[in-house]
Amino acid sequence: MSIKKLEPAALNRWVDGILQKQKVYGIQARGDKFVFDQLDRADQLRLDYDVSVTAPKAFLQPPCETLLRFGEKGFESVVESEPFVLFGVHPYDMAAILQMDVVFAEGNPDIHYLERRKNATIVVCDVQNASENVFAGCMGTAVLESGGDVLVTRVGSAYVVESRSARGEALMETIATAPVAGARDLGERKAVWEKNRKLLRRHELKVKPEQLPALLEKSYDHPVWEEKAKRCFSCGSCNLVCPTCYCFNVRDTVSYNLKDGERERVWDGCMLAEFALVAGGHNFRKKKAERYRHRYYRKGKYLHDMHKQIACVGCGRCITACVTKIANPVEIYNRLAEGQK
Amino acid sequence: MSKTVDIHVHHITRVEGHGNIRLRAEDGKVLQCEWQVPEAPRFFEAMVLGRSYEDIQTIVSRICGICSVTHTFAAIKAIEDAMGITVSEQCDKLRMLLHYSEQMESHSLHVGYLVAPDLLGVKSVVPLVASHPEVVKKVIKLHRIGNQWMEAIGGRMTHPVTVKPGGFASLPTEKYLRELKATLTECIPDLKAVAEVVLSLAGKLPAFERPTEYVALVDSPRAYSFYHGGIGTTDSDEIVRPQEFERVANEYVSPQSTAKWCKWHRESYMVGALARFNLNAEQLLPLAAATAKMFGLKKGCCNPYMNNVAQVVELVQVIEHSLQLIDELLTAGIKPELAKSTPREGEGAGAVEAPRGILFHRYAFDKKGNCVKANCCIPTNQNHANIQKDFEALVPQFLGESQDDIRLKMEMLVRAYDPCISCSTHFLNVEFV
Amino acid sequence: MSKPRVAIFDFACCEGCQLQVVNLEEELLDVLSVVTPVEWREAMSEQSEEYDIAIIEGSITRPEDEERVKKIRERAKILIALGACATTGGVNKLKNNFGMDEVRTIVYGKDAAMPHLNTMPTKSVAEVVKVDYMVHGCPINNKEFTYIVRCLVMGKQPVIPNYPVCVECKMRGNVCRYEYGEICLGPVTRAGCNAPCPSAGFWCFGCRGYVDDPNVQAAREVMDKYGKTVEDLKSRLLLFGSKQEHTDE
Amino acid sequence: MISSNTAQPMKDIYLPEPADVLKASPMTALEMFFEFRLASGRELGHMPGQFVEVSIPGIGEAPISISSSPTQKGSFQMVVRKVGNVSGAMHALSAGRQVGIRGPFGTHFPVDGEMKGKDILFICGGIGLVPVRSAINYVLDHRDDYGHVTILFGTKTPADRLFTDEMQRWASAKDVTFMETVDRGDDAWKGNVGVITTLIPKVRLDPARTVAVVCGPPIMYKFVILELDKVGLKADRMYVSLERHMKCGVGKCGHCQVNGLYACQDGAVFKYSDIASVREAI
Ligand SMILES: Cc1cc2nc3c(=O)[nH]c(=O)nc-3n(C[C@H](O)[C@H](O)[C@H](O)COP(=O)(O)OP(=O)(O)OC[C@H]3O[C@@H](n4cnc5c(N)ncnc54)[C@H](O)[C@@H]3O)c2cc1C
Ligand code: SF4
Ligand code: SF4
Ligand code: SF4
Repeated sequence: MSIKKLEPAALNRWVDGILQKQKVYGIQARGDKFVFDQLDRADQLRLDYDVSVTAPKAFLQPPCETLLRFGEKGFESVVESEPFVLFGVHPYDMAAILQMDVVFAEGNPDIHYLERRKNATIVVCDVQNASENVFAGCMGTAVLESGGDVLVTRVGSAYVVESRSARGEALMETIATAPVAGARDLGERKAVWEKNRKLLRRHELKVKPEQLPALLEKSYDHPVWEEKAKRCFSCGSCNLVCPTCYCFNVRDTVSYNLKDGERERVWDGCMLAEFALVAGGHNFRKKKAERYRHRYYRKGKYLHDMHKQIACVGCGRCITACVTKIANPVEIYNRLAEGQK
Repeated sequence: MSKTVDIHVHHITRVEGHGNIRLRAEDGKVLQCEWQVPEAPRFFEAMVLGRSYEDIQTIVSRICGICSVTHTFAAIKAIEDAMGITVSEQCDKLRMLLHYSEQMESHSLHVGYLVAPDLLGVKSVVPLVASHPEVVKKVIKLHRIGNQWMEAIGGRMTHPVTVKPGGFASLPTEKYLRELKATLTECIPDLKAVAEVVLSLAGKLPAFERPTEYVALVDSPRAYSFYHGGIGTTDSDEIVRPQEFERVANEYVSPQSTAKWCKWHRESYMVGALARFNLNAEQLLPLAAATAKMFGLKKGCCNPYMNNVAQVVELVQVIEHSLQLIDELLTAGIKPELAKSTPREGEGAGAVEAPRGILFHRYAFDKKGNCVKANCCIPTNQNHANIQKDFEALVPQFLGESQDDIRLKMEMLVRAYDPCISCSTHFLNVEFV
Repeated sequence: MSKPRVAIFDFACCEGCQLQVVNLEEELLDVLSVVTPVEWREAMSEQSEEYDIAIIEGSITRPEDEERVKKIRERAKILIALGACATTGGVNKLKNNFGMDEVRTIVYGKDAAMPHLNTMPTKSVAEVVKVDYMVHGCPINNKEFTYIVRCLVMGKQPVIPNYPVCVECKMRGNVCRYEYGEICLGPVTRAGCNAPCPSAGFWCFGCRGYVDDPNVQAAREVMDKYGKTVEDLKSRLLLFGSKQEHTDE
Repeated sequence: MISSNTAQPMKDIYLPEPADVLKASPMTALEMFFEFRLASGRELGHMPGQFVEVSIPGIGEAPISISSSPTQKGSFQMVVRKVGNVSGAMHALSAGRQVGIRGPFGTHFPVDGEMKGKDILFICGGIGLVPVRSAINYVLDHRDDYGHVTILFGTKTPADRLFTDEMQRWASAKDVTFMETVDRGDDAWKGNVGVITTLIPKVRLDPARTVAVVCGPPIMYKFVILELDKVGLKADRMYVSLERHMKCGVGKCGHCQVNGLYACQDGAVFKYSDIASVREAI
């Protein structure tokens, strides 16, 4: 696997070269924030971004996608996907994608996700500027040892570009002749990693992530759920911005002949009031506090029980997105830990 | 010849809002001839009292769904006038561009969907889909372009949300402006085709003339204005500042109407496309001027039915000028400037041309920016008295015709004004001291 | 229901919702393939007293309108309230914050007593007759409208969201207006519009009415976090929420 | 339309396969009985207690239990209560029409495991009888593999009773105790009146050799379990079937979670001892 060193101009040339051949969704500025959107020119890339408004999961599990089409001939699968490059994914978001990979591949593999995933080449880029609420450092996701196809790290005024997979290697074909990153560059990159592990801690989790399942095990009746949930809008913002949330709803739409149509899947969220409502009116998580608790349990325990990974990567998006400021996982977990002492 | 005519059109169709026509005549003598507006009054001038300057346009935009952009601008201009807020050149141009989308949407709707059935002798646009599919398709296309353009710059179709005191809440991208330019350039032939169809039917417009005072915005330097300028009239050279619009409108309550009536130099005046044309015809851009010529529409025309023709001319004008504005905006490049404003005590007024004529808003605010006084004067209000006067002149001329023909002429006359009745029913002069 | 006969009626409103129906453009012809319009004053001259579905736009603001809407209800098998004026009373209810004599005087001055200017406190259609379906919004989302029409023709219950606008706002990838220190009513307002306002950089002003269980109390509690007051919040809630249950809490 | 770059097209877990309606007939005011056969002729291959997702194009999907026993070949049966869109559209079906089917999904009653050789106690409330009927008929079709069979069935009113013809057969089968109750009787009703738990003390059972299968509305479980506990039945001898909101049926959509468990994968049939401490379960 190659490791190259590129000056900014060379990086841009490389990206412009990719743009000739492939569709690229790259991180770019939108007003004073950053979003992943189709890239027209390399100089739109903003690898110095802090956090993207929407998590890159949207390119693998879009907010709304067609699963099936139906009509006279019955149902047929729709798997709409073409090769693309996702450029500039931060390590914590990559960690979240790796979790989604497990969820959609295990048991009953989901071809809609997996096809898109197969078509995606992901360029991970190490964080240059910490966002307002990031705590990936506490979650072990500030830096990623593996995962993604290419890793781009800014060292000094240049970039170290490393391929991490065959697909990444192919993406770097056009820079095969670029200088190889030397020991000094790699040393500097290591320093960046060390720095990021320390820096991406805008909130300090007082327990180790591994301890969360056991901590939650004992906290089902903790007063914090009721206390915080009083202020919850049941708006689902914390779910929808989260890179590890993937729950969905399914609905049918029909055309005017009332026969042809599509079955779509759309993002959903466990914080929404009717998420667990069944026909007949029984709601299995009727109270705000029950839904509020469920979200923390799902992130910190339930999914961990299944996949041995905490389903929070510390991106901090939920902290920002929650209008009433009650969605901060660190605050809640610390609060639970306090009681334990 | 003894003939009784008894026409009672309850809630005239294919107009915005509720209006009634009442005509009784016996032996060639008109006993009653009335244009009545029974629309439920909505009291917007009371509704806005106590509301923040930031929420005013959200409320008053709801005066009218068909000219919501214009109401928004009249309010915003009045607010900015009251608080001494100025906007950038970019903002100004983008506002004009957004404003044009509404002229495009409204005029194509009016001419294509509401008036065309009269000219073709049917009751709605639906049968035209089968009988005149090509024209209908083109009209739909123009209408859709207007709507999508409004949505792209205004944030919504109907009741725009990007317009705030001091500027825009979000800006269109240069990419979008380039697309819009292509779309508008491409639709000119369609517009020409529609104009030709209207031309072929123009003979169906009754030949009726009545010397009338016309009132519209007049800008300085002179331009065919929809957004800038003072209030001009064909009856004098005076140009009245928007801040003094009450001096023009002189609103009064008529027992025939829940909407108020207006008069200036004469007993009534007319606003709208024909008024704008009569005041600004020399300033039309080349294509629009050529279109006017094609129809033989000349400055000084006083046939109210020709208002529909003036609307066609304006459709061309709007596209031509929009293309100019887009070029200017693209040359300068879109700068990321968003709305900023701070409230201040004060009073101000705004005048803008709605598709159906000049519109005035006035507000006064307290220190916190909450509204303490409001007055809006709606184009259709300004036309109601003129419709009545036209009726009075029209009916004796055609009294010999069949009742159905008279009725159709009267309905067509009301429709020619493109009245927006629902928005005309809630206002009166508030005495500002 | 095979090709139901549909009549559209308007009361006190801006007719923007009917305009949204016109704005369907070609799709309107598709709508006409599943329903037969028998009365629609704004678009056609025909009028009829026989219809299966009555669509009502506008608020009820006069006693005679109350009678008219009751008559319509008697004739219609299904009654749909179209747009905020009909579903909640919309901005028309701002009037109810004043006395009726007061509003008449404010607008018509010395002529306020003229009989044809009579008015009563604004009511939504549902406050006068039973409403079977609501198409929320000011103006309506015409896609939602056609969805509801298709559902009815298919005999399916339309699913109208009972979650806040924030859901759709987030799906559209917006930055929250609160991050800019603005009061947005998204968290308490029923979704279904696809969040056009926050997507255009403007706050949600609540035109679709509240979700079933809006946490207005939570909204009050966070105002100071954004440098705003409860009064600021209330003022905005009033625009489309006047005299709705939760505004005065 | 699987895209071309799929080397080996994987199965789409969301793609229903067509099934023909063989029979659709009303049972009560609210419930309708259906018999289906997969259009491909393939056997459904379910076990008692499993469910399928039934699709009506344009309307949606709903999880519905298989009510027939796998011993019945060539077709499978369901009973559907009309409560909303999919169930409503199903009520408009008639023989000859098609629906989409995905599944079978979920766990099943351990008819070939722990239930074997035991006395079986079936306790069903209302429409809860529907999935349990599959197990009852399976057990009766393999009569010698099990001990004594007790069936307790409760409904709100006599009009809500399901499978009344079949009940006669069950009641008269060898070594079967069959008891019924209604919450509210009517003039014609001569049987028990009272909630289903009132039947439990009336049956003689040996907790050491009994397995209980319980299915009914959410509120029923708590009281039935308390009652079973009283007669000494252990939690690991009770099986319950839980209903939850479901969208995918395959453990992805998140709707059916019961704390950390998925009702569609870890259930819908649970051994009660596995969920006794799962707070959201009962
Ligand atoms: C494992 C299982 C087995 C079931 N077996 C049967 C059966 O044999 N017979 C029967 O009549 N009913 C059964 N149900 C309940 C049945 O699934 C619901 O009544 C049905 O989903 C309602 O759908 P609807 O479209 O008619 O109602 P709507 O109210 O229109 O439902 C809207 C949507 O909400 C979801 N939803 C609503 N209620 C439920 C629910 N209870 N469970 C899951 N999703 C729901 C569905 O996705 C549905 O599409 C079962 C449910 C589960 C979970
Ligand atoms: S729970 Fe919050 S911080 Fe954790 S991954 Fe999700 S959005 Fe980010
Ligand atoms: S973002 Fe905040 S208010 Fe909204 S659902 Fe999540 S916790 Fe509740
Ligand atoms: S902008 Fe408004 S609608 Fe969007 S997330 Fe924020 S509060 Fe919700």
